Amino acid sequence: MSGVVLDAAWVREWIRRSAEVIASNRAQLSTLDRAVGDGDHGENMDRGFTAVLAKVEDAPLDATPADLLKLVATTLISTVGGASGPLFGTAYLKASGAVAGAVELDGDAVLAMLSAARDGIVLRGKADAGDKTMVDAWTPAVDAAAALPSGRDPIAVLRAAADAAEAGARATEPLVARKGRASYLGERAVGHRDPGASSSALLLRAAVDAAETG
Amino acid sequence: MSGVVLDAAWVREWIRRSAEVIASNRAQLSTLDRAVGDGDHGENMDRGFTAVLAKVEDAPLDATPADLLKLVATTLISTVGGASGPLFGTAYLKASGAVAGAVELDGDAVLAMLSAARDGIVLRGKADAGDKTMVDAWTPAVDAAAALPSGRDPIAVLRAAADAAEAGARATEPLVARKGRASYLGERAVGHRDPGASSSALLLRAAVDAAETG
Amino acid sequence: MKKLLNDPRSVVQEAVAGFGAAHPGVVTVSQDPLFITRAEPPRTGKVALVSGGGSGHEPLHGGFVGYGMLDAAVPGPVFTSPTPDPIAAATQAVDQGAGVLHIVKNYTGDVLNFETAADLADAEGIAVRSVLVSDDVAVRDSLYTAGRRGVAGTVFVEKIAGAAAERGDDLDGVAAIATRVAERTRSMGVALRPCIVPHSGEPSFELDDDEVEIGIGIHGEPGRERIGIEPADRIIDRLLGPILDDLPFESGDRVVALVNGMGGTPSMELYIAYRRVADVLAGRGIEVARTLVGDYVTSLEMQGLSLSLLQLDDELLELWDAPVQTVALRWGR
Amino acid sequence: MKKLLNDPRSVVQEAVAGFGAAHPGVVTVSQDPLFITRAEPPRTGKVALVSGGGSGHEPLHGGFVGYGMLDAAVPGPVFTSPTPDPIAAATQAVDQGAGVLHIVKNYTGDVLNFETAADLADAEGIAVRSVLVSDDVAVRDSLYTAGRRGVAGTVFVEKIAGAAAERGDDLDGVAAIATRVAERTRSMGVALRPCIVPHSGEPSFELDDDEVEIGIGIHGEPGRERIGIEPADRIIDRLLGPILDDLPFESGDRVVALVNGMGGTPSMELYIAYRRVADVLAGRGIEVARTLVGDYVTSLEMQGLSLSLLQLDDELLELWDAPVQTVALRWGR
Ligand SMILES: Nc1ncnc2c1ncn2[C@@H]1O[C@H](COP(=O)(O)OP(=O)(O)O)[C@@H](O)[C@H]1O
Ligand SMILES: Nc1ncnc2c1ncn2[C@@H]1O[C@H](COP(=O)(O)OP(=O)(O)O)[C@@H](O)[C@H]1O
Ligand SMILES: [Mg+2]
Ligand SMILES: [Mg+2]
Ligand SMILES: [Mg+2]
Ligand SMILES: [Mg+2]
Repeated sequence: MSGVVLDAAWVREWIRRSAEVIASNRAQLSTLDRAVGDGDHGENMDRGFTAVLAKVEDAPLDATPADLLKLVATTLISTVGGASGPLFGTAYLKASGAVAGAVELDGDAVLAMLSAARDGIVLRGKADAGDKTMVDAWTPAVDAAAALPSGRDPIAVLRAAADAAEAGARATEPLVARKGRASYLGERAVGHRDPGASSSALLLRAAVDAAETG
Repeated sequence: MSGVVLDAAWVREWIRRSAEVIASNRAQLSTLDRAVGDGDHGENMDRGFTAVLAKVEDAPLDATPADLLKLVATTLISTVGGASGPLFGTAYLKASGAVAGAVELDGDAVLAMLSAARDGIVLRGKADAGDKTMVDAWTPAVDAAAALPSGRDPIAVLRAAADAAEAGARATEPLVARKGRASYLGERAVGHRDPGASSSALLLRAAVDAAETG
Repeated sequence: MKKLLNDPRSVVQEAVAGFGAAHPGVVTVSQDPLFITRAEPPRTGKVALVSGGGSGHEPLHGGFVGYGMLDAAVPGPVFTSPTPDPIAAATQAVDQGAGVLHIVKNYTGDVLNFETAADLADAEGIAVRSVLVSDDVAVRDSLYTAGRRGVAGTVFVEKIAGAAAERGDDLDGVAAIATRVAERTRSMGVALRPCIVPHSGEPSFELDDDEVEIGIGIHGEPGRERIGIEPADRIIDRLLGPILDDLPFESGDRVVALVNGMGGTPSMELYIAYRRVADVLAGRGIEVARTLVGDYVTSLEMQGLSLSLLQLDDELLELWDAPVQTVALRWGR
Repeated sequence: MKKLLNDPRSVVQEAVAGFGAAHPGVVTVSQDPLFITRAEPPRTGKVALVSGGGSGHEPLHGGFVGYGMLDAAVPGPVFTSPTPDPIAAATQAVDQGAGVLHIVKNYTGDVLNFETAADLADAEGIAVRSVLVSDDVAVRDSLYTAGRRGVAGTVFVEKIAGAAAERGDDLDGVAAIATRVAERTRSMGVALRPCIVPHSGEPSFELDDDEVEIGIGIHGEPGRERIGIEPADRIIDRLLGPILDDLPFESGDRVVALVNGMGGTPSMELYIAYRRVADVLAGRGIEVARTLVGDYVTSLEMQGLSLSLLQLDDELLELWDAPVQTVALRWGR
């Protein structure tokens, strides 16, 4: 039994750190995307999170985690474009729905949130695990988090998720892609890491960092 | 008094050697033209002399020097294009006119031929000496040939002309151009040798070589 | 990177503003949200056509807005699908009460963003149908992939669907014609030199001085395979073969042939390519009824080209020949 | 060098053959001697217009053959004037008894070869007049030089003289209109990347990665000066300033503005440039009555653009707006 809970301040800090880590990995994410896609993933995400940051700074002080996550969702949807915009947008939208009304999030709530995000991505993008997409970060993340004993500390949930997402992103390297632009390449995608899986891992790591310092 | 004369066989040999020397300097002439013009002078001249060679090989055995020179003229006019085509074409046309009817050419006849060629170029192109054009090879060539004592050996005439043309071509380097494409460059043409003056010097050297072995 | 621009972040806004200023008789630009509509509104009751996608493919789509073709184009950031908001706004702006057809190139991003836009428009009571263009035979189609890309054949769909709408077909009719064109169109491309996306400043892929990339997309995506440079006729054969075999196109077919420059290809090379296309098709007994040669669906300054063939029937040819008055395609008016 | 071609020596022949095959409704190609004429002969008694010059500037001139513009175009080798024979043959082929106007870009080679061709045509009893186009303000004009180059402004001369001929003006009248257009046209260009001539395989000049060449010609000639890359608006100002000052263009003038791509420039950059042109001209009280943005007079795959302005009067505007039906310019028909 742990008493640690995460609140709206954590969500704000998560968003701030997300924007930061995306900005500082902008070039690298685009380089990954140049190898298997069209070279804009870093740019797309950075445009989105820069907008998100501005929106969140103006959000009402009493905004709940769900309010903030919804703001992230709509802002990403209306600023990112490309494949990742609607996918991450849906992820945050579903995450918001999963914690509707809650002011404090315990480990189960965080797991529900991550799980809903993953389901949203799969719903919109119809990718299976192993298709070499962001799903290959999110699915192991959710699975690892779910494998922890019930009543778990939310930070531990996030940490398990982030670790698994990072491993999942790395594990996309040997895969042939079956969704997204990388699927056009056939065998030539082998050896390259999926950009969306990589940015997903960065976002989950930012969630851990925000929780640990928050 | 020298008894040496040049005949139609010399003209044929001159043409063969011209075609050869132009072909082997094709790239270099175009490189000169790239610096101050449009980079095609070697290509233009090579296209022309390749055609000339074919025509001359088919020319009747009894063709006079004037006949052969006229064939060169019309072939250059109808195959070279650009600025150099009409200019060299006119040069050979006027050269042909200067030796009309002659079967053997003494030193005076060769001088008349060179002089007519130069005049033809000036007539069509309206360039003065020092304008950084082929005239800067032809005018010193004619002047040097004319400076020899009367009754001179035709080979000596050609040699004087070729030497002076080479010096003249080199002397175009420091000039600002006032005719042709190089004139667009203003001061930036300084330091570059004129391509048409260079090819002119090659043609006159070929005339000497043809006479010496012929 | 060397480009004629002011700020990499505002290239699309500035270019679209310039486009509107240059062609006030044909198009009108809405800056925020960013979309392009016809300067002269069509007759009321006409089905409206909206397309869009990442920028960098000009004249697609803005150059095809006008009489007989699109009602609106929605330019996204360079090589990135626009978001749903401007698509929905454009859809609403051009709806004449007869519904709107979305013409969508088959990329995950375009499909998802147009889907959401259609939902938003639907919520406003606008009937929206979508047609996907997926003409690129370089990509192996399969139920288990994102499917084929939409490339230069999009021009065929926009032109002919536009003519059907102008003729007075209803939304289902226009969608059916658009689908028919999409189903009968096949394309494939080659790149000699990659393009450079303004915001990254990096070439979209690397090619050695003696290599070409066969099966290239229009976003600087790498292609199907990289081979040593060959004579033009051989390279054209490598593109035409898969196109002809795929539909397949057969002796007796009539086609529209499009030799499409990728943006940085000299016109001369496009015509050298067309010469081969004409020869090969004649040899196969395929009649080229109409031809387009030029830059229609580009990839910034990429050097290379794509070939597209549309298998015609009498109705499609009639609609192809119908008047069109856009910035990039114009005849009969 | 990487180009889509078969044999560097036959690029022009192959490209022109492909051009003829692609546009049988508009042009007819004579292969030997090589020239391009209209597919539909004009009404008898019309003054005929012939232009030509080195190849590599497509769509100039072949793309401007057709109703309302040229009667024939004579393509020379790449960047090299055609010889007199095909010019004379084309002149003879299109003469309708009312005489022929030669539209000649001011280069020594073009001038000399067209001169000889005119002499040959004259010997056949054909009346020939010539007009020189020399619109490039990058070159300082002087009695003691070859004079200014003819560049993209040639399109203005060909379009408007073509309309005058179509209207029924006699040879002197058409020549006078062509001269008026040439006198009121000014142009200047910039290159970001040189072109590569097929037969040499070498770039026509060298530019560092952060340099641009101001005052470039259309033959890969180096320009007036080389400067470090600057924002697009600054570069446009460097071109527009000399153009405006030269004629000069003044407040109250109406102009046609042409932003001409050199062959390898993305459309986006041309429109970013036009945006600035429109702003600057508006600021000076100069009205842009008509605009062209695109590749009209190119230099193979050179990256860069030129600006051209034509000072209009009512008659020139009317002739500009008159119908034209060519491969590269088409309206009103
Ligand atoms: N169908 C899909 N399902 C899940 N993720 C996808 C799908 N298609 C693409 N993606 C993800 O989107 C990422 C690319 O995003 P981005 O580059 O921003 O968009 P675009 O591909 O439109 O340029 C890929 O790396 C992949 O992770
Ligand atoms: N007006 C002129 N008078 C004499 N020679 C000229 C004149 N204009 C150009 N030339 C010569 O022509 C040469 C260029 O020939 P070439 O490159 O074949 O033709 P183009 O300039 O048409 O490409 C120049 O180097 C110069 O010597
Ligand atoms: Mg991408
Ligand atoms: Mg030259
Ligand atoms: Mg993208
Ligand atoms: Mg030349």
